[in-house]
Amino acid sequence: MTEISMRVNGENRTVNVEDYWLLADVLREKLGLTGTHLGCEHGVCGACSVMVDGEVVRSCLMLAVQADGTEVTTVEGLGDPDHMSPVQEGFMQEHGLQCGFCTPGLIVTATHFLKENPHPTRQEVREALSGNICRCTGYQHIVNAVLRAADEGEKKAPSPR
Amino acid sequence: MDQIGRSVRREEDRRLTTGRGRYVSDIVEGNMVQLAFVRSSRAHARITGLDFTKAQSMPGVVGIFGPKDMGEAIKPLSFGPPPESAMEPTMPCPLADGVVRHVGEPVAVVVADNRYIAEAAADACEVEYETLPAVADVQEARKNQVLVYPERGTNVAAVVTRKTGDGEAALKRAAHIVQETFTIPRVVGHPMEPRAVVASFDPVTGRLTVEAATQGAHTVKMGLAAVLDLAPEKIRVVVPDVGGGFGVKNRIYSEDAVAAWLAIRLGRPVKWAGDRLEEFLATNQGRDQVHTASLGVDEEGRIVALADHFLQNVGAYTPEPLIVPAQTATCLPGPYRLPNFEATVEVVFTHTPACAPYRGAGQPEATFVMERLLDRAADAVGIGRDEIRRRNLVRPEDMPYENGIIGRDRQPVTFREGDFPGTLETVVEALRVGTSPDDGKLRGTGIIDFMEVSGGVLFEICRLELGRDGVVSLFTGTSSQGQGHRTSWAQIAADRLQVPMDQVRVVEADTDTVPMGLGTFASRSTITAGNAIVQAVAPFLDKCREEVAALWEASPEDVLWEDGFFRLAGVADRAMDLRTLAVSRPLDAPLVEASAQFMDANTSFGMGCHGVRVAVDPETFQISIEDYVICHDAGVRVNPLLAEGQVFGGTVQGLGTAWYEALRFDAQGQPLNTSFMDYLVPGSAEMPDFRLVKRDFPSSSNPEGLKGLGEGGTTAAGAAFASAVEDALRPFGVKITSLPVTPASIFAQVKGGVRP
Amino acid sequence: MKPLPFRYMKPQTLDEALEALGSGEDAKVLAGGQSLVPLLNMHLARPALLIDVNALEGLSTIEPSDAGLRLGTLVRHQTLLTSSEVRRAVPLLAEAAALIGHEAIRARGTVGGSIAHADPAAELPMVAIAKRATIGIRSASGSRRVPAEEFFIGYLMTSLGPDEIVEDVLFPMAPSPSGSAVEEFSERHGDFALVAVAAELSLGEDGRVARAGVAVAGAGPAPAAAREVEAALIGQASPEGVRATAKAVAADIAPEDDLHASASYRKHLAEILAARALERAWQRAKAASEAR
Amino acid sequence: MGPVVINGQTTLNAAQEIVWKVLQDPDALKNAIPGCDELTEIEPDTYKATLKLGVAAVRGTYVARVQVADQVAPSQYRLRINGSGGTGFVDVDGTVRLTATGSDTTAVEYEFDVNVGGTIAGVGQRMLSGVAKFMMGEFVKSMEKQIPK
Repeated sequence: MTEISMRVNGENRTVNVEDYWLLADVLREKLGLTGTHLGCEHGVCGACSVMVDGEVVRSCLMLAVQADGTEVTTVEGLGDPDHMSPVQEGFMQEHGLQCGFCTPGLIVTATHFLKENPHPTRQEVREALSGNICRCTGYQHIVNAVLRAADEGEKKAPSPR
Repeated sequence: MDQIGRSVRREEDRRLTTGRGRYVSDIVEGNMVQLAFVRSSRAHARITGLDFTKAQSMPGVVGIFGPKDMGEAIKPLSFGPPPESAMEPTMPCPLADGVVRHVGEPVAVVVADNRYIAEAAADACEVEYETLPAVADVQEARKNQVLVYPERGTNVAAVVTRKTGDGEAALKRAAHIVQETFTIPRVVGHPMEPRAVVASFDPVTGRLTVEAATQGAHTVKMGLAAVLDLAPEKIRVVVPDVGGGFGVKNRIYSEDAVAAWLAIRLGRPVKWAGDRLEEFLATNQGRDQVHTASLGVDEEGRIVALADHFLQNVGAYTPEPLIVPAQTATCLPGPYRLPNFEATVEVVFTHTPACAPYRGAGQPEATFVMERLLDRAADAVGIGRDEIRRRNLVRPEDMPYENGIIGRDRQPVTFREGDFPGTLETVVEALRVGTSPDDGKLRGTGIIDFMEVSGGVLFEICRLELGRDGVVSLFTGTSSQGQGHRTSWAQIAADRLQVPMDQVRVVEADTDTVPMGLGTFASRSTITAGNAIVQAVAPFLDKCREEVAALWEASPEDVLWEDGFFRLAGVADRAMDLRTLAVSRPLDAPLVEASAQFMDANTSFGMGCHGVRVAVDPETFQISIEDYVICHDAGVRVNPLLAEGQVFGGTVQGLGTAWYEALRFDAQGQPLNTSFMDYLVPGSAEMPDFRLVKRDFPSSSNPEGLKGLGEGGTTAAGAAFASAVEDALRPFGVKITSLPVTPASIFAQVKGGVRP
Repeated sequence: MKPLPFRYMKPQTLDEALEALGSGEDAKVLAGGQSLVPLLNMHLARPALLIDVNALEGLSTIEPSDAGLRLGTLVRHQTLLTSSEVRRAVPLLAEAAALIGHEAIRARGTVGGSIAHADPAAELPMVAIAKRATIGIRSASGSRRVPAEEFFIGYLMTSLGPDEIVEDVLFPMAPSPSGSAVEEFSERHGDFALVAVAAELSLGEDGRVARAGVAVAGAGPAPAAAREVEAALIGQASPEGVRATAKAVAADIAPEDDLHASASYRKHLAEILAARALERAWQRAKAASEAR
Repeated sequence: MGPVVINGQTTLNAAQEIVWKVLQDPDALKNAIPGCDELTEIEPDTYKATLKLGVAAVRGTYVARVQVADQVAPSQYRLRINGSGGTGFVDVDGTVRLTATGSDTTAVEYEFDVNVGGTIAGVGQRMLSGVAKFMMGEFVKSMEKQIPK
């Protein structure tokens, strides 16, 4: 057991972890942040994406002990049901999710992407999200959601229904 | 307040987008233990020894159990007979009883403080096998040299025939006969959330509570009652947020039974949260058919006859041996006028995981075969691929058109509404728009028709209950894995009750709330639950009317229901809405509730058309989709945005099978690509933006005109993609007869062929 | 899919790391973890000790010198993409890095990790071979440099000893004017390449190819140097001539049939991709030459 | 895809009788089988062994039964290795044939089927054939080294 301290979603958290536990499991099981999902546990599906020190990482490919001293942002830290972030709002408005299991990873990835590229094209969005597998939506509404968030709701998104 | 037809946003999205969902794997209960299964590494073997010594002593291990420990509970899993069951299901025992029949079959289970310890202990369990000969390929299995069940003497589990007109004999009268062998691969459903279950037992009440990631709460309840010999009323199954289903979560599985058994035995809450590898090995899979089919047409390309003989690999255990192949046989004729037809399917056991209904459940296979044959026939006759379809589609003037084949509702397949040729023209026109750059790539188009068979499978119950707060609770046995039922069901109820949507609370898939439910599968939920909701409204309002009458000391006949208000006939200022009624009732007044059971006796058929344009690199054979037009008759669209999501998502899942997905086995039954690195599923960069053209025809088969639409995209995509790629590759003479269509598979054909 | 228990250490100095690595315990080095952790999760790797080298000082540097561009073992893939130093000195690296997985992978994955893992389809080992890079290796008993071509010996197999660590990779700079290009074929965006080709050409005074480095990934148990192609390139002076040398690539590679592609398809792809990479490299070299 | 088939031949500079003896010798077997730390005879010509197999980071421990069978001295025998461990199993079955090509030279021909199952088969396909060939190469090289000069 090793004691680690992280700043998670703006709060200092100290927790004892086994050295071989993945960051994803520590977030989920020790810190109760179950918004981060495990879809494949081999770094392909992207459901477990979180931000560590501002970079998007797969939390299934990082040991929790490696996150000691870092700043971690999970989907819970981006907004809450009453104060959704533009990306979260975009997903809701554009029906960018169905079962919602891949959604937290996509929202984290998209949020980071829009910070780097605030005015992307559709294809740029598609490429930026290509490391996140969604099995339900067919991606089109997700792309709409990200573009809507990029434009904060108006111009590039498809016409309102 | 018209709610039906509005693209209402889903309330659950506030939770799901902010990480506040509650999936089974998120559930934590005090004193909870977690499971990991020891799974067979052999496809076929006798288990000659289990040694848990090393594993048992690991700190944090609570116990390790083999089949002998389960005693009476070691018997094949079961659940109610499926609607079309000419054959008994062949189900596994919760833990393999002496013999394993596919890689990944559970052999023993580890209970531990957490999943890390459980996995490490499972890894340390030693299983001694006597390896037996195995067979994985359906054509090999058909030879009966290696038997999955020696006592049966054959691997052929069943033979099913569908026939109309002169059947195969009529082929002789055709001017052109095209014949081909088609292969549809084994694919894995892969909802993003792997299967999971939490079971807990209350020794005081003797009740078992199970939270499961399932499509059918009652299915799991009845299955657990059977395997554990418990009275059904002692079991409650509740379904929290579920991360996708696609048909493969519509069963009871060994892990459910083991978790429930352990919860009772240990008296502690038990969680099993499966992982991706287990999803590859231990969740029912789909497709895996080989067809040899012939289509005969006359000089003008009009269909004379279709004959098909095909094999269905059902794996080693099969919950519903006939549903998929029977549906394929039924759907082969598609939306066409087809006077003579004969299909025979042999259902074959192999040493592979169960192959069972997966999104489309037989329809994508049928559509692929029929549409490929039509493409061939068009070439043989020398007419366009769209033209041959134009000449054969059922026309409005033919309706109701009965094609003579008995469908899953046990009635002849009957097309009652729609304008099939009109739908085709719409897509042909739409696809014509748009140009391609002159970049040396080969381009081709595919335009195919399909049918979406929806509903026609038994019943659902809807119960409406007026709460003290005025909120109407709506209970059904359906189960949402992303379809957004909470929103759609509330829309239907709010529409008919004339209340705002937030005055309806939908409670789905809790076996304590409705006596029975079939669950969500077969594109049936909107039709079956939707009609049940509407049918529950009238008796519910009648009850309310009686209550209002009592309050007003009037006769119920004088209480009218108008625009969301109860009014007293002839008294202008007497009005009361549901909320006022709820709070006005005396505390000791009986509950206001009403139920309706809607039996969906008639299948609804939605016709659609997909048009695709692809570009193929003539050197590498890399494929890209440049345009994709969809027209999909969805009947009455309760929520157009959610409906669109189902169509797009379904189509991409179909493109998965069309373009990438195939689970491969070696001759010994070892699966060879059980990771997302080697089993590819569609990603965002390659998938197209779909253009949806709407032409909807309310169903004549149910009162509300509803149709399902979750499977049509999956049904159509493979045929459309194959047609377009083949069209693009005409200079190479490539013939696409199997899926997936990969650059490597194209190269394999081109290698021996001629370059343009 | 959770890692089996192991001991973890995060040394602060290279000596400390090397000492642990040389202790005889079944140890693995953890850098970015993008290849190792999936193996841990699947129980395919079961080390007793994991040595996390991420805290080691001085291993994340990018140093240009006369000898070339020296990349510390901990330089992240994403840095290769964004560093102007890298783009200027070894544009091939920047172009190849853009093809590595997805941003979440590039943010963690390291140069040394990719080199030491030696996946035959990976981009950086291929570029190392095309560039005739040398791998700087350290152990408790000393250091050595190994040419990339001798370093990669088979599927995930390298000449790295169990007590050794990759310290840096030195990419020699091409004599100018030069041009380079990478071509990669994968079924989906971000996947490991089915086949990839990296090429760099330098032109002589006479405008002909004077020096060539070509390597192929995904077409054998290790990334391969395309020596036959390189030889054929010398003296070429036209895009057609450069393209035509790609035919020789078949002699340089030995792919096998696997789940994703047949050996013959891989050979076919190698030839097509080599032709495309060479033509682009040629055009860039030509442009560089004209700009002088 | 079936089993990985590995075959090859080599010529050793020793008389056939000597080669035969070495190839039958449990100590030589132990030294030659990759990752084999101990080999215990459990019945005649049958041994129990613990094998550490793999390359680089990919390694697993397998409890194995090693069997030498169907001996036709001094020219041919069958070698079977059935190993199983946490990540699956490895079954090797093949025949080694010796032919004297001179008084001090012997041709050794071998053909082995390697069957791998379990997780490693499902997630490690890309590497299996290469790794199997590599290990068989190691086996042969090690045997060669053990022939007395």
